[in-house]
Amino acid sequence: MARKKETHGSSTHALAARAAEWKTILRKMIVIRRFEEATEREFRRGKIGGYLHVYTGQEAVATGILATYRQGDVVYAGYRDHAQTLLLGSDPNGIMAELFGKGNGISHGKGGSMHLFDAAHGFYGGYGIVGGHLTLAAGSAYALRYKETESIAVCFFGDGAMNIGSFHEALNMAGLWGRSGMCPALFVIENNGYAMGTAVDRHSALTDLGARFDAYAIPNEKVDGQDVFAVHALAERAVATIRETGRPFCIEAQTYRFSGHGAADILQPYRSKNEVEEQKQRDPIRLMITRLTEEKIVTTEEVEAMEAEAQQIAQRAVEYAEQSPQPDPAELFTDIV
Amino acid sequence: MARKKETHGSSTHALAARAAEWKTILRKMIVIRRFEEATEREFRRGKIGGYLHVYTGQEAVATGILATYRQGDVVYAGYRDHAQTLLLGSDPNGIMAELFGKGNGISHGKGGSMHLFDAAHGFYGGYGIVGGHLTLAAGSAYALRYKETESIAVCFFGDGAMNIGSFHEALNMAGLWGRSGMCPALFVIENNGYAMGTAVDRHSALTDLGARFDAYAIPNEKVDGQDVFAVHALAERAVATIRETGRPFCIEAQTYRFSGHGAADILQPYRSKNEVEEQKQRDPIRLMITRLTEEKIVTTEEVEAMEAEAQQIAQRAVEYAEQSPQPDPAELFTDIV
Amino acid sequence: MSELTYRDAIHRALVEEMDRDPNVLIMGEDIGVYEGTFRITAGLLKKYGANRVIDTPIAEAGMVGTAIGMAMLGLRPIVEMMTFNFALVAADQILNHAAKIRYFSGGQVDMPMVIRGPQGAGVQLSAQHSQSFEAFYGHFPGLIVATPATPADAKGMLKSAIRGKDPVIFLENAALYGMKGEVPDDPDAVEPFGVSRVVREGAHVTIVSYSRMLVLSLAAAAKLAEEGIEAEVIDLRTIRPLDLDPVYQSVRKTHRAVVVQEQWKPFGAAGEIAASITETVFDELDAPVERVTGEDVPMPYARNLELLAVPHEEHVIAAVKRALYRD
Amino acid sequence: MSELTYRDAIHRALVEEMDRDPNVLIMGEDIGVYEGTFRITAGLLKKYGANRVIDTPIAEAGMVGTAIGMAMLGLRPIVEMMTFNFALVAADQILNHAAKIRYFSGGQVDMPMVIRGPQGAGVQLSAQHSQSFEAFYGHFPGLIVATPATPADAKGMLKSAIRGKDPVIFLENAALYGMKGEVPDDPDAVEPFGVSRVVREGAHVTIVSYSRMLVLSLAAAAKLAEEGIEAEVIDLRTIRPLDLDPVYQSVRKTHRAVVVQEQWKPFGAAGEIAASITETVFDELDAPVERVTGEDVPMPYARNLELLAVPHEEHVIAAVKRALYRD
Ligand SMILES: Cc1ncc(C[n+]2csc(CCOP(=O)(O)OP(=O)(O)O)c2C)c(N)n1
Ligand SMILES: Cc1ncc(C[n+]2csc(CCOP(=O)(O)OP(=O)(O)O)c2C)c(N)n1
Ligand SMILES: [Mg+2]
Ligand SMILES: [Mg+2]
Repeated sequence: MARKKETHGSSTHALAARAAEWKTILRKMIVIRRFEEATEREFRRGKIGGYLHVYTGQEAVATGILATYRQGDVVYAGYRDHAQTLLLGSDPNGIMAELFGKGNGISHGKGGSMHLFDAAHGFYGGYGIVGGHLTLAAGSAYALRYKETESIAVCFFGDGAMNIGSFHEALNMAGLWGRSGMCPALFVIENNGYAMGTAVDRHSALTDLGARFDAYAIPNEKVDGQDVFAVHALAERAVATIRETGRPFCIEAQTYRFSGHGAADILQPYRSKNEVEEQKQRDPIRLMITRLTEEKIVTTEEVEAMEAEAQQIAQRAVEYAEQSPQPDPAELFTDIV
Repeated sequence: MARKKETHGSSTHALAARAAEWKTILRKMIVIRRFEEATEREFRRGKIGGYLHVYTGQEAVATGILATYRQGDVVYAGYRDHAQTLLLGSDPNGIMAELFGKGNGISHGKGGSMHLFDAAHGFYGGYGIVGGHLTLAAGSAYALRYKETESIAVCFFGDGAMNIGSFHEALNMAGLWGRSGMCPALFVIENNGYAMGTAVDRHSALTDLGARFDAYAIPNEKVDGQDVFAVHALAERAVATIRETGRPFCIEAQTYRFSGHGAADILQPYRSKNEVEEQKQRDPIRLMITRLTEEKIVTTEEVEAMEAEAQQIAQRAVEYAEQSPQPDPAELFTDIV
Repeated sequence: MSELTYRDAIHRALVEEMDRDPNVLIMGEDIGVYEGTFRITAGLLKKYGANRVIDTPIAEAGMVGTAIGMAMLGLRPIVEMMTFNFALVAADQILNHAAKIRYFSGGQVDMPMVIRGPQGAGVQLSAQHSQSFEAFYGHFPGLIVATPATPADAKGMLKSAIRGKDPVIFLENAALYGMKGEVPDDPDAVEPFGVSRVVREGAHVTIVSYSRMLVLSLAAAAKLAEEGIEAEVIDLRTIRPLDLDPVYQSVRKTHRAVVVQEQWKPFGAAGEIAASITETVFDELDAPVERVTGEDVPMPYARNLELLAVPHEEHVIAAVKRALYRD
Repeated sequence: MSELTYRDAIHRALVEEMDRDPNVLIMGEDIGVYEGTFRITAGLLKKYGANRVIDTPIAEAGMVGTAIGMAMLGLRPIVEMMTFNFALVAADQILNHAAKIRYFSGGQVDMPMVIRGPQGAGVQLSAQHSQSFEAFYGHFPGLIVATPATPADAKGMLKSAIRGKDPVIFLENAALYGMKGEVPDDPDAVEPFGVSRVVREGAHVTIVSYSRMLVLSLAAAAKLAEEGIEAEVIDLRTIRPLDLDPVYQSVRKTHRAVVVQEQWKPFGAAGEIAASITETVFDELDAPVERVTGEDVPMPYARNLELLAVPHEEHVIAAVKRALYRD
C-alpha cells in the first residue's frame, strides 16, 4: 500500500485563503495547552483525583483531525481524552467540573478524567482499557452507514494500544466491513513514541506502525503530528474519501508528549531530559505560531489575546469546578440498568 | 517481505536419494487417512462422543512439517489434532482409547478428541478455543531458548484462527522476542479455505494470509499444502533457520479438508459438491503415490502393503479402545491442583 | 398459543423483532451462510440480507465491542455466541465496557444489546466447552442475566431483551433446544426480567432453580410426590435482577429449601441464593438451605466421569430428604 | 524478622526466589525499564537482565498465554498485572487454559505460574479500574486464589505460589502496599495455601475477612471491644482452596458471624462463605450470617460517591450489632 509522509500540508497561498480557520485552530490548541496545564496544577493541589493523562505536546493531532468534524460524526478516545472533548465543543466548565468529581460535571462526576463523555457533542467516550474502544468505533461506523448517514467515526489511540487483541479484531472487522462500504471510520494512531515507559521499538515487532494496517487492507498514511497543517491536510483528504466510500482509513501521527505518561510519572526513567528538551523544540503550537506569523496570518498581539483568553477559560473552569456541588448521593444508584 | 510459492520442493534426483524417508512419509499419511476414517465411523456408531474434527485431505501439511521433528521440539495444535499426535509417535491404540473416553487413553479419557496430549512425545496439546494456543507456543519457544536448547516450537492453526486477538498478541510477542533470538517457533497456517462455514475472503480483510505476518516482521512463505514434497522442502529450510537464529517463521500451507468441519457438519451449505469433488482430484496421498510411482521409488505392491498395514493399525486401535475399561471414577478428582 | 421447541421459540422471537424494528440486527460466527451451528438463525440471512445478519470472523471481543458501538447509536444488535464458553475472550468488552459505559457516562447513552447463545454441559464436550456462567455474569452490576427454562420464556424474555435498553446476557441451554412447550403467538407478548415464578406448588420444601436444572427439579418433585413429599418448585428465570420474594414467601410456608445449579459449587449461584434466603427468613428455616451443584472439577471427556460431574434428579431428591431430615 | 512494607515483602519474595531458582522469571508491562507502576519490581531488570525480567507489550492475554507455554516446559513464570482489572482481557487464557490444561491432559503437565498484581478500589479510579476478583476466579477449579492481608503473608504465600505446581491468582491490594509488618527473613519460610487463621480472639461474634477488609475488620473489632463486644476475627488468606474449618469452630463458640468483602454483594465471596457456614453449623447459629459488602454499582469517580460505594468500619460494626440483635 502506498504510504508517504505528509510534511507540509498547505502551500502559502492556501494558508492565507483559510486564515480564519487557522486562527480558530490555533486558538483551540492554545486552549488545550492552558487547560491541560490547569488540570496538572489542580491534580497536584488534590482537586482532581484518580489518574490524569494530559495531551500537552500532542495538540496538533486531535486539533488537525477534528477540524474536519461534522455534526453527526462520532469520536472515540482512550483515557487521554481532554483535548478531544474540548475540541468537539464541550463546555470547559463542565469538563473541569467532571475532573473535580462534581455533580454538574459533564457526566455528573461519575466518569472523571479517563471517561469523559459528551454524546450531544459527538464524543462517545474516553476509555480506560487500552485498545478496548477500537471495536466500539468500528461498530459505530457500521451503525452510521446502516442508518444511511454520511457521518463517520473517528477513533484515537496510542502506539501501545496496537498490540492488544481487540486492536486486531476491530481492524480486521473494519477492513471486512469497509469492502461493502459499511465502515466509515478514521483510525488515528497518536504515536508519541512510548506506551507508558516502553518505547515503540520495545513493544512492537514492526515499528512502522501505520504499515500494520496493510494486514487489514486498510489504506494508511503517516504524518508529522507536530505540524498541524500537515495533519489537517491529510485528515481532510482522508475524511473526504471515508465519507464517500464508507471505507476505513488510518493516519499515523508521529508526535510526542511533553508531560509524563500520567500525573504519577515523575521519574520518567525511560527517556532523557535531553530528549524531552529536544522534542520541545518542535512544540506544535510554537511551530504553528511561527508559520502563521511569517505568513502574516496572525500578529503577535492576536496570539497574546488568544493566550489570555485561553488562560481565562482554564481559570474560569477551575473556579466553576471548585464552586460546584458534589453529586447528589442518589446518583450512586442511577444509570446502571 | 519476500514470499514465494514453493511448488515442488525436490528434484527427481533428490527424491531418489531420500527414498526411505519418502516411504515413511507416505506410510504415515496413509495411516492418518485410515485412522481418521475409522474415527468418523466410530463417531457415527456412537463410540466417540463430543466434537470430532478430522484431518482428511490435509495430511501433507502436518506430515511434511513434522518430518523435521527432533526430540525436544514441542508441538501445538487446535482441536483438529489427531494427525499431529499420530505423527509424533503416540500409540494409535492410546489415541483411539482416548477418543473412546477410556481409562487407558493417552490422557486417561479426560481430554478427548479436541484435547489430545502426549508430552512424552512432544505434543503439548490440542486446544478447543480457536487461536488460544498460539500464545502458548510462543511461550514454549521462549522457554526452549531460555534453557539453551536448540529445540523449537511448532504451532498449527487454521485460517479462521487468524482473526482472534490472541493470534495478534502471540505473533507480536514472537516477533519481538525473535529479535534477540528468543523465539524459535514455526507457525503453520493450515489454510483449508474455510473457518467452519466461512470462506477466507468472508473472514479476513486481507486474504493473503501469510502476508499478515509482515505486520510482525516475521518471515513467511506460502506452499501448496497438497504437495508433501514442497511442504517438506520448505519446512526443512524454515526449521534450519529457526534453530539457527531463534527467530520465528511462518508457513502458509494452502490445503483443503475433504470432510465436513466436524462430524456434525453434514449439509455443508457453504460449498458445493462440485468444489469438493474438484479438490479431491488433488488428494495429497494420491499425488504423492503418483509421483513416487513415476519416479519408481515405490511400487504398487508396496503401496498396497502400506494400505493394509494402515487399515490394520486403525482397526486394531478401534478394537483396543472398544475393549478398554472406562476411567476409574476416582479420576474425576485428580489432576486439578 | 402454539407448541414450539425452545429453539423455534428463540427463532420466532428473532424473526418477529427483526420484522418489527429495522434497528434490530444479529451477528455471530456462521449464523448466515452456515445458518447457525444450532440452526437458531436458519433462513435469516436470506430474509434480511447481509447487512442485518452478519457473519463475523472468529473474534468474540470484536463482536461484542462493535455491538456496543452500534447500541450506543441506537441500533439493537444481537450477538450470537456459538457457545458461551467462547465469550470468555470477550469478558473485558462485556464486563468492563457494556456493563459500565452508561454509568460512567452519567446516563448519556443506553446499551440496548443482547448477547445470546447456549451454555452448560453437553455430551462429552470436555473442559473448555461445558461451562455455565450465570454466577460469573451475575456478579457484575450493569448487566441483565436471563436464564429461561421454557420455550415461552425463551421467546418472551428474548423479546424483552431486544426491546430493552440494557445489555442482556441471554443464557440458553443446548440441552433444552429440542424441548417443546406452549408459546404465545402474540408478537407483543413479552416477559419481564426479575420476576420469579412458582411452577409447582407444594407444602413441604422449596426447590429453587432455573434453566435446565428446572427440568431436573420438576422431575425430582414428581418422584418425591410419589413418596408423599410435596415440593414447591420455583423458577428464578433471571439471575440479575434476582427476584427472591417468591422464594422467601415459599420458605415461610415450607421452612426448608434446596437450591439447584449445574455449575461448580464454590462461588456459584446457589451460594448467593442460599445466603439470601438465610439472611431474610432465618427464623423460618427448620433446616439449612441445601445446595445441589455440579462437582468442583473441570469437565472430563469420558462419559462415565462426565455423568459423575453433573447433578441428577437423585441428587435433588437426596437434598430434599436431607432438608427434611429424612435421610 | 524485619519490619517491611507489604510492597517490600513482595519485592523480597521475588528477589529471593529469583536468586534461588534460575527457572523463575517475571514479565509484565513496564516492570523493567520503568521499574513497575507500583515499584514492586524496582531494580530487577538491572539485577537479572532482560531475559528474566521481560517488559511486554500491552497484551495481557499474550502475557498469560506465553507464561502457560513456559510453565508447561518447567519454567516458573510470574506475570505482573499492572492491575487485575486488565486481566479481564486474559480471562480466557486464565480460566480456559491455565486452569484446565493439567486436567484435560490427564495430569501430563504441571502449571507452575503466578499471576500477581493489585486489585480493589483505589482513590477515584472509576468503574474500569476499581474491581475485586476473588469470587470471579474462586469459582473455577484448577486455580489457586490467594488474598494476603499482611506483609508476612504476602511474602510467604508468594513464595509458595512461585515454588508450587499450580496456577496461582495472587491478588494484592494497592491500598496495602505501604502497610508495615514483621516479616520472616528466612528465605525458606513459606506460607501454605488453604490455611485460615484466627487473628484476634473473641467470644461474641466471628468476623470473617481477607485482604484489605481484614484491616477494616480489625479496626471494627477494636472499637467493638470498647463497647464490650469481643469479636473473633478470621483471615481467610486464600479464597481457593477455602479453609472454613476455623470459621466453623469459631462460630460454634460465638454463634454469630459477619463476613466482610469489598466487592458487589450478588454472587460475591461473602455469599459463598455465609452459605457454607449456614450449611455446616446451622444449629449453632443464633442469628443469620451477616454480610458487609460494597454497593452493587459500578465504581463512580466522584469521591463522595466512591466513599458511599465501599465498606467502612461502621458497616462492620453495624453488622456485628445486627448479628447480636443489638441494633
Ligand atoms: C488492557 C490494559 N492494560 C494496561 C493498562 C495500563 N496502561 C494504561 S495507559 C498504558 C500505556 C498506553 O500507551 P499508548 O497506547 O501508547 O498511549 P499513550 O498513553 O502513549 O497516549 C498502559 C499500559 C490499561 N489501561 N489497559
Ligand atoms: C474462540 C472460539 N470461537 C468460536 C469457536 C467455534 N469454532 C470451532 S472451530 C471454528 C472454525 C475454525 O476455523 P479454522 O481456524 O480455519 O480451522 P479449521 O477448522 O478450518 O481447521 C469455530 C468458529 C471456538 N472453538 N473458539
Ligand atoms: Mg503512546
Ligand atoms: Mg480453516
